[in-house]
Amino acid sequence: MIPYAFDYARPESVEEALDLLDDDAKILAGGHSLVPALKLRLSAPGKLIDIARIPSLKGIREENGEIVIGAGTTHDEIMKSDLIKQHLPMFAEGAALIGDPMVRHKGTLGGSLAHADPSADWPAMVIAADGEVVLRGKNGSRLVAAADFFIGFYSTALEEGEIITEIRLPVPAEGTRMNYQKFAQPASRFAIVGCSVVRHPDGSVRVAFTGVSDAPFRDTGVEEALSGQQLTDDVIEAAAAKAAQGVSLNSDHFATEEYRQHLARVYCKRALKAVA
Amino acid sequence: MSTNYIGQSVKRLEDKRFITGKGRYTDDIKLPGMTYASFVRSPYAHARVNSIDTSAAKDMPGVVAIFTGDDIASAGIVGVPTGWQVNFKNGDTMKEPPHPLLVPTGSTVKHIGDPVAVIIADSREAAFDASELVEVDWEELPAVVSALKATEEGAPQVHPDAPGNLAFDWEIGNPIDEVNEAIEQSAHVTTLEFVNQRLVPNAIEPRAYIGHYDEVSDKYTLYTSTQNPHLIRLLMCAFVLGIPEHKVRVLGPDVGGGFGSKIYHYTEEALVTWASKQIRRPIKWTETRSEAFMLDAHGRDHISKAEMGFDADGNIKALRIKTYANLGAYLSTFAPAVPTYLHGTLLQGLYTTPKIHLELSAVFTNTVAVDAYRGAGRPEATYLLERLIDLAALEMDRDPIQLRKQNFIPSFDGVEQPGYQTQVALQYDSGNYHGVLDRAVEMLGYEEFRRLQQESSRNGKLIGVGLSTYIEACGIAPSAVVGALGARAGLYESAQVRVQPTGKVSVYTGSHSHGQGHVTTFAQVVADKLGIAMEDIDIIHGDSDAVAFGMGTYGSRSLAVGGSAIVKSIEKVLEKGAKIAAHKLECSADDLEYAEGKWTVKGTDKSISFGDVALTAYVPHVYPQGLEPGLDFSSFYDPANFTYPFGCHIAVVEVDKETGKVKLKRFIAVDDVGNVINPMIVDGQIHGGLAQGIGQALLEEAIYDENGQLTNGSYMDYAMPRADDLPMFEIERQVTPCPHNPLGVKGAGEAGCIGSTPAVVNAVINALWSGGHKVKDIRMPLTSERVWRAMQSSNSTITQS
Amino acid sequence: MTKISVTVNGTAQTHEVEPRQLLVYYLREKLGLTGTHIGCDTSSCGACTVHMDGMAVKSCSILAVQADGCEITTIEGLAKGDQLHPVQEGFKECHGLQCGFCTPGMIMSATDLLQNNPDPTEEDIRHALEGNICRCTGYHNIVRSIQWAAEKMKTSARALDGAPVSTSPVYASVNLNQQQQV
Amino acid sequence: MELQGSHVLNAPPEQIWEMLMDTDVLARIVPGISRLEKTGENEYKAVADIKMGPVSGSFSGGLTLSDIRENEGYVIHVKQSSKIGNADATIRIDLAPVGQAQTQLTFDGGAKLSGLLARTGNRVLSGVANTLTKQFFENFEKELQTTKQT
Repeated sequence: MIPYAFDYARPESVEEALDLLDDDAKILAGGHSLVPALKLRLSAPGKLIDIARIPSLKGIREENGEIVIGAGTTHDEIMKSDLIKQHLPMFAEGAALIGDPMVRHKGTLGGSLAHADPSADWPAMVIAADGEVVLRGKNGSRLVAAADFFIGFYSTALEEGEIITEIRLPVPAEGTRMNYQKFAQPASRFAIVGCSVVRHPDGSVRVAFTGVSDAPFRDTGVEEALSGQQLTDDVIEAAAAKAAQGVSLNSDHFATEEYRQHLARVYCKRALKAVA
Repeated sequence: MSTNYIGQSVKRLEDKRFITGKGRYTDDIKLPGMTYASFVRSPYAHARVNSIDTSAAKDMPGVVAIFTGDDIASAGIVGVPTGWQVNFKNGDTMKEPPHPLLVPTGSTVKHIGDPVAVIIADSREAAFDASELVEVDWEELPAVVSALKATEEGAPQVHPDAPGNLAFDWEIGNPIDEVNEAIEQSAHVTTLEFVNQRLVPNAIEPRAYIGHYDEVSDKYTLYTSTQNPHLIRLLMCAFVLGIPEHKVRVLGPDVGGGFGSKIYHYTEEALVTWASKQIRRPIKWTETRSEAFMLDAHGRDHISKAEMGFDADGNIKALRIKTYANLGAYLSTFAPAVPTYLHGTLLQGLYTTPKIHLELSAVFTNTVAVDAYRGAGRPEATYLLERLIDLAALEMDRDPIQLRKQNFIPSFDGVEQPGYQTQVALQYDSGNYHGVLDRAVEMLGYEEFRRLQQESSRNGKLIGVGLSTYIEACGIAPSAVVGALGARAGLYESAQVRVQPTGKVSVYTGSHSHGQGHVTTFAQVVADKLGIAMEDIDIIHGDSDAVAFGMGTYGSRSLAVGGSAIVKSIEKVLEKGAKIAAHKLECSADDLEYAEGKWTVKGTDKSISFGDVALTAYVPHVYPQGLEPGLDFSSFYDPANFTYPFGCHIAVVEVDKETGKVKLKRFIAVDDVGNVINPMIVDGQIHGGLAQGIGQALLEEAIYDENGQLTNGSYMDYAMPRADDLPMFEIERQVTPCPHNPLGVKGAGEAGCIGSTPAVVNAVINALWSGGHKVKDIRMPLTSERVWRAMQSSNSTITQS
Repeated sequence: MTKISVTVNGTAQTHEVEPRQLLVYYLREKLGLTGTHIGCDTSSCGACTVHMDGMAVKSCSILAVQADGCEITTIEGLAKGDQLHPVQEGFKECHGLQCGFCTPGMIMSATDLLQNNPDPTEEDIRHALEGNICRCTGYHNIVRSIQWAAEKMKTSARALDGAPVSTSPVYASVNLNQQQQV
Repeated sequence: MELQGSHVLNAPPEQIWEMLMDTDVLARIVPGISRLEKTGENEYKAVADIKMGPVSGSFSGGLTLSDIRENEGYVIHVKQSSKIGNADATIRIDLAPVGQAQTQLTFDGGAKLSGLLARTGNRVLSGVANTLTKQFFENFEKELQTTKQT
């Protein structure tokens, strides 16, 4: 399998990358999603802009009550980060469920979000954790809530000429509990259903799904059913029953719409029980 | 030093090159001036090729030549043949429509991926780029995918000269009237309608070929990732290209797995060979994984209705089966043999069933060819029997172990007791079926398990145990028998044992090795029989110029047939060696005994070593009068019968009550494959077979949509067993030697794949019953959704899911 | 064409490559390192696994230009002269390979695992092999090979500290000497 | 690939119908289609550029309308081919009045895919269909608003 010919550039900075970015260009980060698409000739960019080595896109830091993860940070780096383990343990545990070790070594958080595979793991976690995505264009940066970022199949709020630079996640208050549960497709190991739950000390709960629909989404139906409630088995059962309602459901060889919805309920219940 | 090698787990001699990256697979080979081929393939399962325009592609830089089906047809090349002929019940010859190398204009493509043109270019990239510029005017035609639907009135016709899409119909067993009567008189009849789904073999090395015509020597060389170089040469020379066989060398270098899919003579092999003469340069073609999914012969794909009749005491009285076997669009090399001689003849299983009848329809569809995949026919037969008997046990509320045991053929060694004559043509060589079953159950700790199961059930988990017993026919096969059954070739094997003057030994075998470890196992046999060190032995295979002939590696035949040929040559070496030794020791050959690498005069300490005799044979100064010099013998071994390994497999599964997800917790296999030369290698063969059989039960299926598109043609959608899908296997062996070959071996390559599939399915059904879900059957693969749906069904009646 | 400089198995290499050239083709065809294999199109099978700056990656999903300036280790570079890496030894000792095609990728993944987790459980090993498909072995002996290697690496480390070394073979049997194993 | 959807649009069926019969409007609201050229009675040449994240492809082919029922609906048949595979879709569109000023637009059909699209798309096809459906109705809403403004 051989890609179409293209030009390649490896800018040193985000500014330089933005200068190069036009209609015909694609951003290359880890490449473990893009390069297979290029090989299959599903994608035919005239130019690849390799941002994997731009220093400002790397690293994880705590800043003004937020954990800031550079878009170019790999799954493996997130999995092993002490800062993440301390504040956002779900991200370290969830990272270990992405792809395989080789994919985790190259794949990046920003790349995964920008690619917006409807079955990717990160989106559910980033949405449930109230993350924000920092998008930078030639005219400056803007912030988009993760819950608003994913708009469809492989489709995001990224405008032409923008690059994801950072993902900002509020440092959870003491006592916050979070969990990600995944039912993996047996061939690709992508999520058929992935459910992420963050329970704050004030009792509020955020629930997000991936794999279920054409885009990852926050499930306000479940959240409302939990509002002001103790997480007893009955409450969890009743709330989980509302999972993935009112969304168009995906179906494939491994899970029809009906089964997917059932799995969404089961995995929602399991994630809720884990934070109860 | 000890020369007792047989039965030892000798570490593999071939490993070092593989673990250091020095293996040499076909795609690793680069010849000077080499070009690269890329094919233009049909996106449709059935379409007429109205026209092909190659002009834009021809103008691309780097393109050397483009050939279309019209070029091939005008060269007089019709296509690749099949290797077996099966006749219709009425005696008519089966339908064997041509399988062209490239489909010509005006004709029709018959499955996705069917090629219409080939681009040959200076680089892989140029060939690939140019292949996109070939414009084909396709006229899409209706397609048919299911073997059952293909036989229905009004179904699209794959070949105009095969009406009703029937390649042939066929039957075996007792007269149908007798079987019908026995079914009618049965106290209980268990009926199962099921699909034995289509699988993709998925050797991890995609196929690769290099065709190289050398003008100076007027000789062709084909490097090919094949399981049988000689068979490819024979078919290609005699039936496809009409080129002289002595001017063709076929090399099978390291081959990255076959599992049946690399037995066949594929069109691309002939194409690169032919085309390299047209362009006078070597041509390499390496398949992509996408192509492998579309093009490599698939396995299984049977739709069956099976009925098993029992008397009031649970004794099997009759078995009646109707099967539709999907052969795909073209008849691949072994295709006609698989549902017939490798399936119908195995329906006796381990049971004393007195009346058996199989009726078979072998059907063309707009899918890629279906041919032998690990086990080939025997997994289908075993699945059918072991699902039926397990279901019967549930329906009659009998213990599945007892039900099997009471119907088992009693033990026989094939020496003191005669072989067992089945109702379906075969005569089993030797067997001890109670032995393997009893041991497997003992390893499980059955009573303990039942207690655990009840306990787990109370804790909200469903645990199930499933068992299967199997027999297979391998060591393929006596030529006279397969000839009578329609094989167009013999199924013997050749071996040459060439003793060099220094006593080193070169062995040339027709059995190609692509993972089975022949280089080690065969060297063990030779070292043991000659009493010399293994490092003094070289095993040569995979080169048609070096090896006299070979019928190839499949059907677990290498050791039983190829190994026996080696033993025959060794016997000849020792017989001649004894004459030389006797001359040197001034005694009669009858006074000599051979052991530990030397001939000794019985009762004395006078001896001569193997090395000295070898030297004498090549420097025959002091030498028996009239005896030819040299010590080099060839043999062809044609077995007296198939060999019949058997065993008992037990699976323990846990089913998630909420999701239906199946987790394989334990897998026990007790196999009897006859004598074992290298236990470590046999273990490995069993392990690999188990993984593939378990893969069929739980994960794998090639899914064509109704238009004939393969909708899961990549590893993203076709689920292969991975390390975390499987447990450590608990395996043991018993030994009932094969009575009719000199090594007493039976064959181990397919056993794991044959026994494991029904064991897993039976275990899942058992788990569901333990939870009150009286499910009759679940279609393979047992995806989580299928199991979940089965659990949603009624809890009180036995249901088909 | 783009100029790249890479260090492959300790040797510096500089070449002009097409940007679309995959690292695996660069290794196999430009450098003749054919031990790294191609088994699929979708980054699924792991036969092409190599180490890039010390980490296992899939060379079929990386462009050669992305490797510019990096250190690459392939299966050919794992042994130190005649001294096999313990993982290579483990695969031989425990019959962790049959056809050998997935083997280089398996070994590269396994060495990556052991450098991160010297004492993996069976579950850790199976999880770490999620990106490598083997069709021959059923993984049983691959898992044992890696367990064997882990044990060997631990005991070698202990030996350096002066503790006694023993690595019991999985297959207690004939093991011919190294020269024969060609 | 199944294609199904239903949505209530803020315009009476007559207006929706008019838009559905206007090829310029159709080209704007059918996701991917960038140009429609009339080639015959209810027959058009269609050019489509699909871009979804990393996946992009240029398709070309024909579009025909049949079973035309004024103000009630028609059957749209699109046949497109590309290097990555071909698509052959038949979709029935039905309009039903909702109250005085609204219309329920329902479509139901499917696309036959071939080539690489069919072979490697299963994991994502339903997601693609869902997104295309969303885009279709979003585009329709947008178009309605522009019409209102002008």
